[in-house]
Amino acid sequence: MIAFDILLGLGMLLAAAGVFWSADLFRAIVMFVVFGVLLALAWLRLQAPDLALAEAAIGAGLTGVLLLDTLSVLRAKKTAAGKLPPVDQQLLNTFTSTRACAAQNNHGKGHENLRFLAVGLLSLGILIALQAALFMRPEAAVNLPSMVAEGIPDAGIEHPITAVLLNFRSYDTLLEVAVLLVAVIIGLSLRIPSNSNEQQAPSSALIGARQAAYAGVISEDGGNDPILRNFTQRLIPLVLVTGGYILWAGSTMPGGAFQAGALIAAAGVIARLAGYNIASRVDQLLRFGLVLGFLVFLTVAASVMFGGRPFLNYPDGWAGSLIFFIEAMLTFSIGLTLLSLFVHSPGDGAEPNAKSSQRSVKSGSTVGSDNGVGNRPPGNSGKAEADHD
Amino acid sequence: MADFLTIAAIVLLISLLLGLIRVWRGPGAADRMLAAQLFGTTGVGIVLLLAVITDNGALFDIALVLSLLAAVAILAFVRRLKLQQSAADASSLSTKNDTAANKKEGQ
Amino acid sequence: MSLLLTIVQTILIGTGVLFFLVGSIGLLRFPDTYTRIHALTKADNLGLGMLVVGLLPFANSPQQALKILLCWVLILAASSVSAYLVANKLQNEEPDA
Amino acid sequence: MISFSVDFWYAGIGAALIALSLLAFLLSKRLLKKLLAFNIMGSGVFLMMVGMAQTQNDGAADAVPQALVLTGIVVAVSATALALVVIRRFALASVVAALAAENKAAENDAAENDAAEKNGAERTGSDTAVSDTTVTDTALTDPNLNKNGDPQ
Repeated sequence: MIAFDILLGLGMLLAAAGVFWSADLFRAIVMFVVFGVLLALAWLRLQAPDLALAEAAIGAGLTGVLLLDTLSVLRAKKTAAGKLPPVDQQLLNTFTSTRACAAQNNHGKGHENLRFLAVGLLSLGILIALQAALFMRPEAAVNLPSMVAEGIPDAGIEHPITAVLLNFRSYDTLLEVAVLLVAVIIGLSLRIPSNSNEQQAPSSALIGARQAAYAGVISEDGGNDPILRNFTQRLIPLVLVTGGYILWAGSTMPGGAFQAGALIAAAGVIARLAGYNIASRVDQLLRFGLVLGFLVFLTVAASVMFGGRPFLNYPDGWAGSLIFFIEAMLTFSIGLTLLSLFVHSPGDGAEPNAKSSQRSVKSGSTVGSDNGVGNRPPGNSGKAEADHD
Repeated sequence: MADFLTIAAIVLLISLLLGLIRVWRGPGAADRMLAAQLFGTTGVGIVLLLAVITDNGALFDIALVLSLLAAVAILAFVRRLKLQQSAADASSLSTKNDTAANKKEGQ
Repeated sequence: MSLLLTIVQTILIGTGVLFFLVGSIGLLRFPDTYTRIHALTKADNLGLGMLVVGLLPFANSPQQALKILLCWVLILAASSVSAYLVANKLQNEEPDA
Repeated sequence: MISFSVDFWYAGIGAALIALSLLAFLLSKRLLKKLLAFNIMGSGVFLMMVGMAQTQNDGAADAVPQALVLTGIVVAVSATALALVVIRRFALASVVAALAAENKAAENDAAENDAAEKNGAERTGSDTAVSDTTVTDTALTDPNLNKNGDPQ
């Protein structure tokens, strides 16, 4: 197995180097996805199946899609704005193309070399320091695994990692959910308002790009391609069911709210990519769903104080069911959070006010099977047609 | 048997690292995506082998998740091509639409 | 009996791994994308398929066996769909090819 | 001197990843690349955390760092998604502003073309037909931003 570890470690370094040395951003992103798969394997070798599960769902699946999607939107914009003045061309190139770097490097070659040297020395120093820290590590002050093992009988949950996350260190998890909430609020506030299509685009080239994005997503992919449609129709329920299973399994074996949430988000992303309009008709449901996990967690954490217990200290005998309840709500919220950060990305072109929920995924897929074109939100379709004319 | 399975896992890892070369070389985006697809499949194979070697049933779940999401990247990639193609079409059409857009702006 | 099973398993897993290796080499050596798709699908279908069949007797319970089989079915579907999608896009891009 | 330990090996790989991605993060000029480097740096930190903790416990799986890293992975992915949202918004804003400047320039004399490119922000800001959103967007694409905001 040593050979396996050595190969895997070197492979990870190679993949990371591939990400950094790629002039082509697409190649860098594919390398990054590959790195995610290798990292999941490394977690397995480190006896951390939970992390492997999370990395498989998030690193290899979700992040790769997010990056590819962003790249496609950026490049589509660049194509649409092909006749820009040079200054702005260069700005756009900053995001996508390789030539901009070369152009920027040209003025100040010596300066650039100096920078490279300084940064290289810094990295080398950090590498040496980290490796030295590894070799001269101090003895562990406390034996955490045995402490966890002692606490497990009272934790109300068998799986040590879930017990740590939602019982022993539930403070961290509560704050993490708050961080997610903040992230999604910022993300939502950065999206383009749906009614600003015309005002925002002073030239038709941008409208063209948005229109192209709209057509590419909604009508062509999901509507016209029967194989893609059939495949995703069968895949999405499976992903959702697996998400539920992973959530349920989290109490006794690897799994839990985060991995399950990532899977639910992935189901939404698949639906979205296949061209189903997963817009929910209820805007409030999304808002509610986003805060649901945090609210439930906070309510449970605070309400135990009425019984005279400290914050987040579950009553005896209730811990198991409370933890599962919190986890279920968290799954829903985390899934929605990740999904809405994906769906609401500005410049996505297609229905900027798309809302999503599990229910609407299902309704979207049934509508989508009838005809892919006809499932636009009523408020938005008129506008899109106006753009077409 | 465990030794044999370990060797099998190592060979799979080697074949996976060979795929890395194809990701690097390309030349087309499609070739890179295909190599990434191979990574997903081989990853599932390795996880299955590791599950049997370490006798840990939970690892089957990980293989399941990996195989569920194997096609997601390809879906994103196909959509990517669509976007770029239609954007190219749109920009070639844009001169035609200029008057309409200007009219809209004036309102 | 168990010896026979072990031999059969060894052959199946060995062949499966071989198919993976061949698929990788094919991905490297074949000249264009279409032929590379061909190499890839062999690894997905036969490689993983034989590996899965070889590993099935190790499953501790019917559920586990079902999970292993499901992995294969999912990969099979994903690989065929993605092979189709990629080839389709290529075809659309360059109608002459 | 030291027998091979899985945890120690991967912790070392994590350290190498941190150094490598720091190099890439500081040197690369493109935002997406920086984001990738940042992600890989995070993965290196996670690997070091878990690997080092488990080396101290003689290779026994340690649930506490694993749970904390699980939290870290989820925060990292949401941060990545948020960063992508910001990058997209920035790119869209730059296109909108560039097109606005270009439209304006086309209407004006050829002599003013140069000024339109340089001072696109103020020019479109005074245009009544353009919404408030565009004004703020345009401010982002001041050519100076390209020099100041990008390579850092």
